[in-house]
Amino acid sequence: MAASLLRRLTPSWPLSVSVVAFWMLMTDSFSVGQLLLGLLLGWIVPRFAARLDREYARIGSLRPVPRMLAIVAWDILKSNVIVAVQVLGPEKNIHPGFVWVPLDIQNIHGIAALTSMITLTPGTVSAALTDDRRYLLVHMLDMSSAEAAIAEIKSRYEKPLMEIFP
Amino acid sequence: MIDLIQIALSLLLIVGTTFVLLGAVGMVKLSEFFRRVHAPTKASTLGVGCVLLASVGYHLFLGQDPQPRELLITAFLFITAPISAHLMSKAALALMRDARPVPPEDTEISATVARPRGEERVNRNEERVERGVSGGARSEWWGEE
Amino acid sequence: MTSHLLLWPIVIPLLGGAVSLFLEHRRFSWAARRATAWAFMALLAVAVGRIIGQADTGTIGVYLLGDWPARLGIALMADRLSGWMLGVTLLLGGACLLHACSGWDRRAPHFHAFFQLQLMGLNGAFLTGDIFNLFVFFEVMLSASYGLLISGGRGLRMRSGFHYVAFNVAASALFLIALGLIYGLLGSLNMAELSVRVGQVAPAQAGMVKAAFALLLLVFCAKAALLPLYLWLPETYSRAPAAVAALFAVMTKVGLYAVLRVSTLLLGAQAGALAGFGQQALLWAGAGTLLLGALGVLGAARLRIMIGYVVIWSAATLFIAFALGRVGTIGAGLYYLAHSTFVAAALFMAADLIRRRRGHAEDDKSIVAALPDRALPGAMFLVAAISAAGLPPLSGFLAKAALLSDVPVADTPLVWSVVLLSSLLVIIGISRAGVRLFWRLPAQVAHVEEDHGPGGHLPVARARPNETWATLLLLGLGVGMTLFAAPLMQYTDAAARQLLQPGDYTQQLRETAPAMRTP
Amino acid sequence: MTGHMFIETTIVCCMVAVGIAMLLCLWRLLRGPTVPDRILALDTLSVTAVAELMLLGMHLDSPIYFEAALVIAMLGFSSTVVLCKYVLRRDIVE
Amino acid sequence: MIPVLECLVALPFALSAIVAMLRDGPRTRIAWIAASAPLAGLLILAWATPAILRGEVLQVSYPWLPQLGLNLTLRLDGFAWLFAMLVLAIGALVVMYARYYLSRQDSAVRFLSFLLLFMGSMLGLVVAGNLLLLSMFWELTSISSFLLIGFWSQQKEAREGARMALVITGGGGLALLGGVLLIGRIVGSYELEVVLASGALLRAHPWYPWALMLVLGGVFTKSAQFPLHFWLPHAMAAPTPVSAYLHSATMVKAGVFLLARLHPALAGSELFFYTVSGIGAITLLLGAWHAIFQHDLKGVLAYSTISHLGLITMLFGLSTPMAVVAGVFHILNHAIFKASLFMAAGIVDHEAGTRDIRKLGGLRRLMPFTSALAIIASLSMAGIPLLNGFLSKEMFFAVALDAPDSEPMRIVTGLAALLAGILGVAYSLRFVYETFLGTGPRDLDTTPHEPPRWMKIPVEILVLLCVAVGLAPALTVAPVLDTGARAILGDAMPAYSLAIWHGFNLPLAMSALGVVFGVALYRVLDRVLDLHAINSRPTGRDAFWRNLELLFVFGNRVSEALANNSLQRSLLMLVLAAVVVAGIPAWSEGLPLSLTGNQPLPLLGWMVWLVMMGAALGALRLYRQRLLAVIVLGAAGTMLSLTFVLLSAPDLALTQLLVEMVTLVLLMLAMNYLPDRSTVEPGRLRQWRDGAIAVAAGLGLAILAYAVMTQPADTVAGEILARAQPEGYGRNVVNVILVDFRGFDTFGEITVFAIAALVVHACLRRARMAPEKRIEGGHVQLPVPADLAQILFPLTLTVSIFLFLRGHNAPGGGFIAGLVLAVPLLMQYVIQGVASVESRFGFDYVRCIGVGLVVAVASGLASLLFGVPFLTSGHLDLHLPLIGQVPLASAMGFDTGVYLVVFGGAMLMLSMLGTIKGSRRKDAQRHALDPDARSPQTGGRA
Amino acid sequence: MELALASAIGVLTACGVWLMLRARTFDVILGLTFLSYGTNLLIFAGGRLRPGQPPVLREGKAATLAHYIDPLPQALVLTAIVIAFAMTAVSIVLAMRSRADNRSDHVDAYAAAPEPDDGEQRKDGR
Ligand code: NA
Ligand code: NA
Repeated sequence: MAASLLRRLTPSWPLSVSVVAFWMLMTDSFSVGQLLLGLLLGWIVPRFAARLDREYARIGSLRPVPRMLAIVAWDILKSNVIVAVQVLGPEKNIHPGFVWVPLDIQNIHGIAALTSMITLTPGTVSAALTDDRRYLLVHMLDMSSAEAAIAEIKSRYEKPLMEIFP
Repeated sequence: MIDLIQIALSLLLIVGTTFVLLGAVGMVKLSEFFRRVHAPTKASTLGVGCVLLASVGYHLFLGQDPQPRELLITAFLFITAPISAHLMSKAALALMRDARPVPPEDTEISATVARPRGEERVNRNEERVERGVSGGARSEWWGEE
Repeated sequence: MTSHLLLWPIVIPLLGGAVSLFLEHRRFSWAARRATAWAFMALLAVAVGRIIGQADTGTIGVYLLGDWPARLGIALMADRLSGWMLGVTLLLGGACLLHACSGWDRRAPHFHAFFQLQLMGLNGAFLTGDIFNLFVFFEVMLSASYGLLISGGRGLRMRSGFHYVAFNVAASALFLIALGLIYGLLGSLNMAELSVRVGQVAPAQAGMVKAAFALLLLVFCAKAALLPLYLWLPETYSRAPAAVAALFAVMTKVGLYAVLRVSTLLLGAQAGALAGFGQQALLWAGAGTLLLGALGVLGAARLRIMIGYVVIWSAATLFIAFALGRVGTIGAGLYYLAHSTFVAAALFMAADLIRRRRGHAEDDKSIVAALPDRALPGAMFLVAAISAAGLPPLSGFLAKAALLSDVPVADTPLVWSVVLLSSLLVIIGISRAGVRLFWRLPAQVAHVEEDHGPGGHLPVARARPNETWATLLLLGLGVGMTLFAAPLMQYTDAAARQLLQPGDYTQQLRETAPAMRTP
Repeated sequence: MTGHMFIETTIVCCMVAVGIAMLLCLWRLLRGPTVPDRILALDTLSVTAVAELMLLGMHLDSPIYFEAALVIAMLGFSSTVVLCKYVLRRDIVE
Repeated sequence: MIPVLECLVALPFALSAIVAMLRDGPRTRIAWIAASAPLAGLLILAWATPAILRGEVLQVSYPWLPQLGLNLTLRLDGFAWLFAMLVLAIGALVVMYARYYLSRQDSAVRFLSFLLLFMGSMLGLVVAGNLLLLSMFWELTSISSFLLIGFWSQQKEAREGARMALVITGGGGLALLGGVLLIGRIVGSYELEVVLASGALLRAHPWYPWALMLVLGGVFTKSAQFPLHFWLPHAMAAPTPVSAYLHSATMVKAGVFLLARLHPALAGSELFFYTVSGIGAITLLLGAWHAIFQHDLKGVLAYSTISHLGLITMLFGLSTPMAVVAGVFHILNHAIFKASLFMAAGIVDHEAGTRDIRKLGGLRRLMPFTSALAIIASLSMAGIPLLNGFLSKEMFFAVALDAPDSEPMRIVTGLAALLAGILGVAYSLRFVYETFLGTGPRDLDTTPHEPPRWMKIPVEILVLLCVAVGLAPALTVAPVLDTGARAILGDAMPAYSLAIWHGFNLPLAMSALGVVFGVALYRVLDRVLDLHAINSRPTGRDAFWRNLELLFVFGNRVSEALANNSLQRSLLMLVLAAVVVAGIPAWSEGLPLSLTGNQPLPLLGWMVWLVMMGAALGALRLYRQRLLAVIVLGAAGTMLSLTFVLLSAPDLALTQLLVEMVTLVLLMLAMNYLPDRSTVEPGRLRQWRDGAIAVAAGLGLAILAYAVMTQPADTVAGEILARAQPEGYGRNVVNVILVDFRGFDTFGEITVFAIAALVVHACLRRARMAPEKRIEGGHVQLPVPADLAQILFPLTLTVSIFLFLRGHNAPGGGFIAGLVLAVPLLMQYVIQGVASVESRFGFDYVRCIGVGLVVAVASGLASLLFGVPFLTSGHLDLHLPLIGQVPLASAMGFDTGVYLVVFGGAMLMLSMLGTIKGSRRKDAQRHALDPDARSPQTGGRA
Repeated sequence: MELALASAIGVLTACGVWLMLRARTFDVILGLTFLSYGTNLLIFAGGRLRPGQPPVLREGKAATLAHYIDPLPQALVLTAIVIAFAMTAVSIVLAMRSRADNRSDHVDAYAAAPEPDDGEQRKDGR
């Protein structure tokens, strides 16, 4: 009931929430007027922006989100240090290379999120997606543990993402 | 209390700045594009994120203008950084003349990865004419004469 | 109750431009679009008429935009000079619009919008009393002129368009540099305010202020095509469509207007160390341009290039008139300004007709080509050429005689010799062009069959009635200027007198209080 | 301001450090050698500029540099996108 | 009172216009209409005759340009009356003659219209009572004669003759104008009355020589005096009626007319005497000598005319009262006999089809009546007794023998006169003998016979006059001459008698000698030299054309060498001029430069400075690889905005950033249609030269900037700061200035922006272009960036609205907000592709611009309703329940207009550039680019 | 600080002028862009340099020139930036059209041979 009402109000309620949140963050001070304005924008802006949406993608459960964000944040911090060492150390210790990561996730939001995460986490940069979206080309700074890295990507990131974006 | 906050924020700033610097050093030091791209894309992003957090804290606790607006910047940075990195990698792949990765099977990546030769492509211009790009400024408004 | 009169010559064409954007749809007939353009012209005419009427009484109109005192905001001001320039622009604009309504407006996208905005820019430049606002209106005028020049064009017009734009952008950069220096040194942008501040410049700063004003004058000279900055003009004007080239006849005059305004208001007698700065240089440069312009008229291979040089030549005459800085010369110069604007426009229009009739030969003098049905363009060209060359009995002669008669004794040898000599060169050049185009016809086709050009494919371009009327209107304006020379020159002399007493201008501005704000 | 002496000093030092990062970006920008390297340098330069702006905002205790930083963070990638698209296709709007 | 003089002058002009508007119809009718002008004019003159003979002066004056001293003063005195009579009478005859002379192909309407135009100009010249007015009519005669000479424009000779005449007489006219202006300056008026009365003042003035020389410049060119006489023979390319009218009777006489007219004012100095009589004497002899060697009938007459004009000039130069009388008399006589001779020559030409003396001869048998008339007129020309020419020639001899000054002078003038007489007889003889007498004609296509009756009548009348005057001068011409001469001489009028017989005296002897030696000379020349074989090169003509052509070539060379359509040249001149004009005052007066005003720059500042300079110099190094140059330019722009940030200009920084982004997009869009590298420019020297100029410009500007920055400031800005919040209702003072204090600038600025967008649209709307190079392969799929951008867009839209609403109090505003909306939308174009975006997001940007402009104007005009000026800001605090205080500033309305224009404009530009249609003819300008063979260093072909 | 800014103005202007004098349209446009950078900095400098005092009024600081930088030159520079951008757009489009129509991106390019259906393109009378 609530979900259908939301859907009728806005094409994408996470977007509407983000807009309202953005608005309230930006304004100088909290006031009822600003909140009303924010809500108004939260209603109008996504409608306007929806005209640009090129493909529709479903959102499933949001339950894994916090855990996943935490994992990612930790990964980022942890491996940044490792990369720092790699960068500052002699370059001969680096053995980079490309890896094709086969994808199971098909939801485009999910793929986008996965690519972003891969890029943001150190040691890997997602370089390209095949046109059929079945493989992701990833550049790795350390090819010695490529297999393990792929497995980790698939288990740590892709699986929870498939829950969020089925 | 203030001193503690000062110390905490200073630490955050120092860490952030270090990462920013590290990203830049990596970019200068490493020997090839795909190595270099690792450094700034995340080190700098992370570093700026730390600075932003410190800024939020500073304005909240020490400054005259207690607003956590910098969070927005962080959000935007984290959305846009992967777009940049993705595109730069794609461009680098397109310009890579040897040792370009070959797609695993029958699949294909436009404009970046080595593809079989001799394939006949549609003339892009003809295609565009056929497609009859329309809408927007090219609408029938000025279509006369 | 404030009078908003000074605002209308700027706002009316702006609205005209905006409205014509809405009418660019096949839903609206061409008649409706043109009627709208003319309606805005008529409104403009009413406003300009009233401004001239007001200025004629000697009143200096002041309009404080935003109700701010002039030193803080922007003020519009209308003295006799502004009224004169507005009137000239209006009349020229009417003729050009008429000419364009014969068909060019259909071929050039956004023509009416560009046209109205061009008028807005011109009127704004003549009305503003703020030097940075002058820059802005210069840009409005120039960008609209880019539109008019390029729209509907192709080929070499694109190249000359690029030249024109690049040159003007560079000149605008200089303008900004000058303005930056002037503001940095004098701390104001209002011209009347500057007029006072210039007189109080410390001796240590005099060099800098002079450098700034030198750059400012240089920019205006570049717009007005003074030696050595006229090089871009002939080619550009010759590539413009006729109605546009005709309208461009007033573009160089804007630069001259600005030179006159700056040299009387800011560098006049009250300017202390800067009084009369640059006048001697302008005089010599004007003399040089006069001769080189006349040589250009002689040497031009194409008719429209030649007319471009006629424009340069007449601008140079004006430089001399203004640089001499006397009531008589400035008055005669202003009269000459109107005359030369109309006549150059008429020449461009006639040249276009000739070009189209000559088929592939276009307006190239060196090619012998048939010119079917030459009576009408011939007559128009003859009258325009006589007027342009300053031959009697038309206004050019009167203006030149009035100018020469008031040259101070010390400058007489220089000015008379260059003016008279260059006039002779221009007569030689124009008569040669006329003879080559109208008289030197291919032997066999002296009485050519009317519907085939030399290539045998080109149908002979007929004069469209609107084009003819537009040209006749301009020539008629010249005749009118001749007949009513006395009252007109009385006005221009009064304008000159007003200009030479910048104190009145300053005082009027300072005495005008905002409607509700504290002054 | 005097109360925040410690963090003030840190901020000034950080500003210098970020400035050094910017110089390093310039080095890569001018050195290349490949086009993507230079694009990367430009991209990094704008990201460091965000950090610099934030530090400046703290230094002057003023919120007015926020908008500039926001715009760089939000739209700074557009240069990168356009340049990369040009490298890929020459025709950036297909 | 009937406006008599006005009608006299206006009639020919009016009829000229009427005739011009007639369609070519029956010749006779047109001729009658045309002839009505001179006939009516003659009636008017006849009406005025009694008064004129009484010595009265008819005068009317209307102010025309009183400031200048130009009045429409018409003044008919005896001399003017005499000349007007000449102009009208001969004019009427010429019209009659022309009606039969013109052939079928010639447009009578055009001819007669031009002729009347000339007649009016000439009449105006004659009766002008104001020197400026006179010089106006003077030039009008030049113009109308140009048209008449070039009447047969298909003939090269006609075109050249017309141009030559225009150049020389027009140039003379300019000299005359100068002289007149100088006289006006000396005397203080251009009114003839005043000038004529101020002779003493004039001659005493130090400018007198200049005034005299300038006036004489006009006189001598018009009257074909040596050395500018050569145009007259070439003017003979005109139809014969024109020659008869202009080149014998009237226009060429305008010069001597003016000489006579201004005689009281200008004559009386040695300078005048020697110059005028000297030039006159030379012309007299030279013309006569050349006349002998012409083979063209009209050529003989033309040179004879030159000679006679020299004679008249010489008479006025001698300046004695008797000389003046003789001059006036000869003007009259020469007009009569020369006009008839030209007409006779025209008849011969008309009948025989040639004017070549060598082919003619013996015409007295074929056309006896015409021959008789021509012979009589020729004898008059030769100065044979019983004809009018004799009378004035004898007067001339008498005057020459009585020349002032000294005995040697008298001998010289006397000998010159005698020689002139001899030569005159010789060429007259040649004219008569070889045309009408002797043997021939030879090789003619037709057999000449008498012309139509009416064609002869004008000649008959004129010849009759020759005879009548010659036989009974006292009865016919005496009162006329007396009136005319008296108008010039006034009280100095000498006593003279107009008898045929003055007894045996020296002049008579000279006449006799002249006849004898003249006949002898002709026979000798004919025998010894064989006149037919001599091809006399027309003097002056070749030199004239050669010089004129040189002038054209010179003009062409100079102007093309200067304006060679080179943008580089134009820009170079601009920069050079700027360096020079700013450098001179700065250098000569010195700049207050000192290091004390310099504030220390923090370390960060130096780093930003380093990066910016590095980027700028890097761009200089990399500019030939355009992609790289654009990247480096982007860095320089970013650093520039950082500079603005450091220097307390957040709005500038924001704007610079956004503009930088959009510029970069524009450049990249354009680069698809431009080569991706610049070729090496030839010429090291040029690069060094440009480098030196660039360094000079940069250094100069840096010095100026430094000097300005270290000077104390004195600005109005303090007041702006103080009044921004209370009266402008905003805390961001820059924005308050933009929308309020100087809102009108912004108003113009958005107009410029709108126009620029429209220009882009107009330029590309229908353009089809091939990209520079085509890269093989299909579209690039970018699903991941597209997805992220899709999330980004609504957020950026929110930010845009935020920046817009807040701009008045913090950095932001309509312009910035508009671009913040445009850039992400453009990214959608880039990432998703045009078709995808525009099919979903159809938006009419042009109308968006229009709406924006209207909104801006309307919000500005709203203040008019409150009786305050345009763009006056208003402010309203709304108190709403629950929501609280909502501040509304009218500037917001204006800013909305800005927002719409900027968004619409930017999107219009970018979408037009992004959606150019491909060329139908070709795929790419250069070639396809193999995607696998690109250089990683440049992105282009390896 | 003044010295640094003045030298920056000088270098930017010199770069701009040198590029502006090149023979290719694109280079000229680049040059004009650099020139406008220099120009904008110069106008800005006319208000004198006051780091850390942006003209956004704050509570507790009197609205005088002692506390804020001169805002007027900033408004002028904003106008100048916008206009310069507009002109850049126009010149870019012209450069493209000129290259397409006249077959070269030389600033003085002209078509060597006329296009079939093009009356405008003709050999110059040079
Ligand atoms: Na003549
Ligand atoms: Na013979």
